[in-house]
Amino acid sequence: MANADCIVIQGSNMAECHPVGFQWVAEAKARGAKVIHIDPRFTRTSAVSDKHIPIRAGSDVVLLGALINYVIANDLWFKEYVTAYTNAATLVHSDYRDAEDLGGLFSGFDPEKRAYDTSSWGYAEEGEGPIGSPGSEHEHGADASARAAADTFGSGGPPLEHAEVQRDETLQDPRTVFQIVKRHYARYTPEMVRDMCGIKVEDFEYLARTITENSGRDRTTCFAYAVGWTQHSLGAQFIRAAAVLQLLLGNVGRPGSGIMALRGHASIQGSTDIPTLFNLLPGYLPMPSAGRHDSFEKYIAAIGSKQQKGFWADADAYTISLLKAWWGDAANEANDWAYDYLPRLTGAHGTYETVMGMLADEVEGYFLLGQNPAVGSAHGRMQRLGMSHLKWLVVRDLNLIESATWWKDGPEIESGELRTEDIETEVFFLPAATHVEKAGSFTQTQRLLQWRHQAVAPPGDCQSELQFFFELGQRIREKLAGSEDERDRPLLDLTWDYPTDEHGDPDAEAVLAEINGRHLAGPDAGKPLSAYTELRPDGTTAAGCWIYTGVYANGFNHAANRKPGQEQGPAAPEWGWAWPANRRILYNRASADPAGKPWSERKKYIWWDQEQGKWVGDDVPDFPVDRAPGSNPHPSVGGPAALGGDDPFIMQADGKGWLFAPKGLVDGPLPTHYEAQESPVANALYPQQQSPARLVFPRADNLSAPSGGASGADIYPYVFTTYRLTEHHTAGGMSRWLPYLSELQPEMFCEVSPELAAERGLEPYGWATIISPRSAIEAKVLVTDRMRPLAVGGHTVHQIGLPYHWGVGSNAVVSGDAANDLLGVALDPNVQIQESKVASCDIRPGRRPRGKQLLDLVADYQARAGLTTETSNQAVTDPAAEGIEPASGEDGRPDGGTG
Amino acid sequence: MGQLSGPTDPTADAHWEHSHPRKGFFTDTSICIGCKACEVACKEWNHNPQDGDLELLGSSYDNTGALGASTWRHVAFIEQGQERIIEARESGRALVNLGMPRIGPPTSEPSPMDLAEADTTPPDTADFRWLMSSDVCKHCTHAGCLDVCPTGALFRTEFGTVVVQDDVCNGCGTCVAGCPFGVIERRSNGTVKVAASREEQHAKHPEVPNVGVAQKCTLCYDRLVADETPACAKACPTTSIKFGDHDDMVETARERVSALHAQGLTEARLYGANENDGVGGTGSVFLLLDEPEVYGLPPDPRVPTADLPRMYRRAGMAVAGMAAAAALAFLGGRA
Amino acid sequence: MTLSEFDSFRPTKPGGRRRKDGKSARGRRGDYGDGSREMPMVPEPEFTSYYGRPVVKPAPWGDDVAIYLFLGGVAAGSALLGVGGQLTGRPTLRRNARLGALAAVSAGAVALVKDLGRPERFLNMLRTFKVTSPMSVGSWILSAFSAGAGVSAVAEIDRMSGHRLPLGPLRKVLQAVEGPAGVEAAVFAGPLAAYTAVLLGDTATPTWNAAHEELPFVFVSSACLASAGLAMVTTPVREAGPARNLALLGVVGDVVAMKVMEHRMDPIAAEPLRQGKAGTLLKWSERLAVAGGVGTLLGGRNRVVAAASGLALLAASALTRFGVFEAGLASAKDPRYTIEPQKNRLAARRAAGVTGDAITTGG
Amino acid sequence: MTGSANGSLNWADTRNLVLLLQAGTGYAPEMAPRSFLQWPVVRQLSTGDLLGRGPAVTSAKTEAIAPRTATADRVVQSVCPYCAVGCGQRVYVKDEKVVQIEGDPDSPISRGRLCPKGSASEQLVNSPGRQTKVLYRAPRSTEWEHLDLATAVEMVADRFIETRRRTWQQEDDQGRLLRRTMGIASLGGATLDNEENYLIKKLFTAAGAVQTENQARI
Repeated sequence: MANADCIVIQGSNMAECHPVGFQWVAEAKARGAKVIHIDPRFTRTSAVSDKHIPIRAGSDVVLLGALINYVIANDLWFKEYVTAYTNAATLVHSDYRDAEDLGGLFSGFDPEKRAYDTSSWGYAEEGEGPIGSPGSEHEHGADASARAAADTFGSGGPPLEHAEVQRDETLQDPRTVFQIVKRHYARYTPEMVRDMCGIKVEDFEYLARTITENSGRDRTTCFAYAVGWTQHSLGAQFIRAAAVLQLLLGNVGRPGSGIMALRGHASIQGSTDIPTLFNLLPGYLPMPSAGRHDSFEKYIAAIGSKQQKGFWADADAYTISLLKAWWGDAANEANDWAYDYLPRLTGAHGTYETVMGMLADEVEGYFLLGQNPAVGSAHGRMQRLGMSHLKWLVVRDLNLIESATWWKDGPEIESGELRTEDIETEVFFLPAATHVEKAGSFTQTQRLLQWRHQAVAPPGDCQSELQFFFELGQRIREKLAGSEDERDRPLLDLTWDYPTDEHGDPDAEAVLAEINGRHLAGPDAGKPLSAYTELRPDGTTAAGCWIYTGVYANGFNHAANRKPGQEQGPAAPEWGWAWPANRRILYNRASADPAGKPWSERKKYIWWDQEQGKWVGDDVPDFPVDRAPGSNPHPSVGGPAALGGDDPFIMQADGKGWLFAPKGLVDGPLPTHYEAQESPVANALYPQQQSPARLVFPRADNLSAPSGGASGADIYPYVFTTYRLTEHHTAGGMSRWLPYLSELQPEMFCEVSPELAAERGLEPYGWATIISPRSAIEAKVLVTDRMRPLAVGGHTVHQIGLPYHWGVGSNAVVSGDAANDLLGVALDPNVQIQESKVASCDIRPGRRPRGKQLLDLVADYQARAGLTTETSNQAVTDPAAEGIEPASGEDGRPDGGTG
Repeated sequence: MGQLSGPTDPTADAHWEHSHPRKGFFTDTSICIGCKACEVACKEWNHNPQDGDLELLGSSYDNTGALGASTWRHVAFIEQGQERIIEARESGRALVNLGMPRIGPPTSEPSPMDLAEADTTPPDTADFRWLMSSDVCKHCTHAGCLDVCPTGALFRTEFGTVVVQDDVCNGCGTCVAGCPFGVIERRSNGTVKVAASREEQHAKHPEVPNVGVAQKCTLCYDRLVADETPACAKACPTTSIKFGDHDDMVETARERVSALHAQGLTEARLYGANENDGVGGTGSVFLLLDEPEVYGLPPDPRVPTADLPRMYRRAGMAVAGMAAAAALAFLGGRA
Repeated sequence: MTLSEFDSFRPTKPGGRRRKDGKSARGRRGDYGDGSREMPMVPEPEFTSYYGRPVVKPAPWGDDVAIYLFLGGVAAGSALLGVGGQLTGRPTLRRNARLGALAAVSAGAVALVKDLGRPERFLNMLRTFKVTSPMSVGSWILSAFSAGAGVSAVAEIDRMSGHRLPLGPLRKVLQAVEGPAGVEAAVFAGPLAAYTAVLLGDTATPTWNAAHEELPFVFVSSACLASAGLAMVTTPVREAGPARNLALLGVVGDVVAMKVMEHRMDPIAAEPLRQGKAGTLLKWSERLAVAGGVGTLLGGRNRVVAAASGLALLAASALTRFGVFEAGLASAKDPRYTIEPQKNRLAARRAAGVTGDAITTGG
Repeated sequence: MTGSANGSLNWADTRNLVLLLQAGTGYAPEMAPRSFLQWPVVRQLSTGDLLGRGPAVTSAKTEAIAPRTATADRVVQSVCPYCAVGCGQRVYVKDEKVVQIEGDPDSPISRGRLCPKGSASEQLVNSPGRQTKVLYRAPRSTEWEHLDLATAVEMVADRFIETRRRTWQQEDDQGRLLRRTMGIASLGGATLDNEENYLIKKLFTAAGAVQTENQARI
């Protein structure tokens, strides 16, 4: 980011949530870069930015779409970059219908399934059908849309049967991606931005001018985002919109460009690379699903066909190496490398579905490992009530967080919904070791693995998770030792023999070595692998996580590299180790023009060295190092070998950056603006109000507020958004127990504009109660000009800011009501993330009622708004206008064609 | 013998034999992001107890309040509308047109930049701004606290900083009144009692060290001795707090403020960089974006000891008057 | 906000309330420095501060220090009366004055030590002799004075108890040194009375600092009238002539000095002297002083009237000390008394063309 | 009278007089262990610091001052546990106890700097509020009770196996292999090490517990 000429921070409050990372934005600003912060609130980031643009929470796609429209309409897009490196010229199949045609829907929407059959979005092919996904020749519409559901995909590159696409280099054919994008965003005008986002036209002009002036050959713009974008029912599309804009401006793969994901936790990147997530295996391989991956061959084909370009074609090598790492000799060619030892998914089993499973008494045991759902997850009340249905709960944390003490002093005890004596749940609190009491590696937000050495032994009964789970695994295997039951085979055949030190703590480096992988046969059997290209699909290699292969190359721990930054170049390759292959900027082949020369001297990064016949530069090239720029292998070769000289996006099935995503997303190939699950404003762009494919849970304990001017919307007239403060950390488990941090921000508060305060009679630094369809909380009132009422959709929209660090409990230094209690559960269909950045509420002065009256207050509001389980949960807002007749099957919906 | 006011080298005034360049801070509030890392790093390094009442103070994001015995760094937050910004820009422009305080040998600086003709139309004046500034002890050239301290607990270190020796101070408190910036304070055991119900689970809350003793920022004297950067300056994410030799800090401050003026941001001004001010210039130099009192800083501080000779003379006259009155009382007639 | 079941009974806090010493939680001066529009308060025109919080810190002294100021004055004056009685042959006046001096100075010293943050380290006061520290100079004056007053008073006590004190050979030394000790105490009496004024003057507390020109005269006069008052109470009229004279001189000095002080001080910094608790204290101290003076002048010869006047004068002196003490603390707690006088003084210098001496500079 | 450098006073003969005086009065406040010549008033003269501002008034403790980073037994390089920037940290240890955690100047990411949370890492480790004992709450009980660690892990293992057996699903209604249990779930991982996440995912997947989730989802 330090090399950027313009930095747009949107969907993030970087100076507060990533303060030390913000030094690089300050560095860029000191060199003259423009910093623009787009956020509903004026925050500490805005205080040091050149410009703060207040935006209505949830309307980001309108702004980004308008920027895309501005760039195309004014011919400011980076022509050579876009034609060579993106799929702008690729033709899309004729079956495809855009949102412009179907009132906000794309072709292939099935109202019953509330999901799309994405086959109509495929590329055009020599023949007449679209290029489908491999292994999907004879599938019906219903299966296709089920298959499209997110849980079938690892988040790696979506597969295509092959990469022989039709292209129109002149970009004139109406079926080219470029023309489709142009037509899709034609109605996203500055006036639309003014009406939907509440952003003045001159502010939009300033933003558009600043971005476009700082893009092109000589200058780059960088976007930075965090959960401000992801925590929406349309979250994935927000990021996609920025990706489309940045691709059009040529701002990907170059120094000071790209879209910087500012992730929230010390190793949240690590916990998706080696995922404690239901839908992934290490290295973004998908968890097998019943009905889709019933055999090993089907599983491998679903990930990537051998004919598609890019490294996903070698998915078999990665999977087999993983299975060998886990089950050693028990995984052999005969039993499909123990593929059937893997459990199967039957749909989405995200944390919110799991909590609903608890409420239905389907879940008996729950482990909380350094997470505080009673305060951190959306719909806190549902989380706590869910846990009261458990048989046993194991909480491993540093402090007695609210998720461990809800049965004693939680809000439901106070409101009388739960009685401690009636709660059956057995609770184990096992103290955990802090980051200095255990060795291990974190993966930070730039994919950099950094090793932590153990400074001191853990005190008292504290244990690291490594030691606890190693011991738990040993005890379980001992108890099942004699079992002949076939279901216990995977546990008994597991490779679980790690060397331990005198305290019984397993050696973390041994685990890292297993993750890195090693040769199993051949001359250097037993030696660590040094690159994922060495993985073989014949069982001669084992690797716990293929993208991490190389971290333990030559037998020593690169994550522990500590060559001081001052003694290295800016990329600092010898500090820690970045996956994959220690590359620091991904897709950096794009920092050179199709002929291999840098776009400009100022933005030089990777270029083709003719004499040496390889790519050289400041970073590890993210490209086959000897692949000449001009080379153009025939696509049918498949795999990495099929990557042309001008295919920088080596993980995409066609080697190109995707403006239009034929596969991989379930709610639309192009970002399209839909209102949030709860919004006081009607969608002015399309009849379709909310995202049709969003996941909703129509339940009595998960009601939603009426939106878009429907009756009852005035009962919850205001928009609220939740966010972090720099002094606290997420649900407070690591900050509200520390006196030094607690005294910096001691009390829960809400931020309101003076106009709203006047309208509702809120007294500065007095108390206020905020009521949502799920719950009501109290907070001190900060009346400030930093919150602005916005003129949106013809009326004034007030926004309320709520930090979410506080929780009700008696153990922390400071406690308070949890903002997440107000949130309902409405999820983004691609990744199942909840919508916590925008919802509707009401606010009134004074403290909240105690005890039973609290429930009455919430119920009274629900009644007055006339809420039912159907409110705001419809999939299609206006079937007639959107070409969807539920009964008949005319053209709008290809019913069951091979499509 | 050491001066009581006016520009001087405080270390030499205190007759330190081995020469260290005077150390100091330069706090550039224009790039402060108000993260309070300095407050926490300082408290953690010096083991200062938590001293808040754990309640919102009603001053935007500042719940620390002010500098004190257990708070040696305090980040101030001020939210301002457009009219206030324009006023600050005007008062800043007036300051600049007063010209640089040109006393002593002409430095290599260019002649004072005459802003009259330079284009100082500000960029699009923001209609709102949020000032943040990390306040700290000023380590004055002429330190009111140091001069009035009767026990020699406060002393001038070889680095030109002012430090309290907590093993000597008997808590007389005269330094608290002596500081024109209201920095130093006597520590009471004002720590909030930890919630009673938590007593049984953990160790008793650690007792408050150095109760009754005057406490303030030591510019990390113990770290300077080992040639390390003070904790707050090391932690500051945007180097809003810069640490180094005092002269370099003043130089950096001057360059920074003229750079801002060149951009039309005439509200920027320096605080404590002028060695001819009431305290002989300060060891911690600040770049502010508004009048000092908006940040809670005195507009024209003056070390009280500067007038001490005059006070002694007046007291002498009073003593003479008293003696005369007593004599007169005895010699006079039998009233 | 720790959530407890009693929270609902706790009324929402009306406004700023004092937190711990020195940091008032929130004073709403209505300034628009903090951006949030204050509903009811009309913002004062040009005065801005940081949320109404103090700029300087009040001295952390309790009433013990005010008591010391008073007792110091009494001791000083009594020592002078003592040496006067010694030289002009007034044995009763001498004895009472010397005993009064020792009693006052001992009680004063105890009050001082009690007010220290770390009383057990009181001897550190004599760790250095710093001429820039009125407290240091004062400590040495107090020690020297106490030595002399102590010796002369012990001699008196020895005589009163008929030489029964277990002095043995030292008695002769005592009697020899008694006279010079009395004189030595008297020499340090003046400085003892005046140094406390410099102690208050040499601070950043607005009212004390602004009054540093005249405060010594107020304190010295107050010392005279207090000690004279004590003498008039303890000593029969016959020998109390000088005390009466001293009382009159003290009253005149006190009243005049107060008036001159309030007149020549910066008008804003002088406000606390006329407002609030300090204002009442000082008003009453002036009335009592005048009453005591008149009582001494007219009925000084009558034993009862003299004693009454003496008490009035003692009270007057105490009230003066407490009044000045309270005014100073009040002036430190309100930022206006620090900011506005300094802004005026800065503007005045600017107007007079002096531009090189401000702490805030453009470059 | 400006005395020359410390100690080169030519009053050698006065020294024993001074010692005699000191012994006599027995008066020696805080500098009891040091000679009478260390009395600041004397040093004001000997060092020429007449106003008693610097070398004249330093106490023994001040002159021996040293930072605990210099007196630590060892320094360990680590990474901050809070957000995903991954700032480098240096952990100073003395007598097997963490005495200081501050930024690591060598880190090219953070260059020795930390945010308020990172700076509070030492308190995160040493805070009195931290829980270091195993606690157990029996069903329907209103209070915690203590439990030793080995018993607790044993009880968890038993419940794990028992729940797994009770909620096992071998196949779905169409006879397709499932091989899983929906009775066990886990939440958490973003604050844990890669190695810990690896063992958790490996163990739970082998046991068939597919509902493992973490903060990346919320």
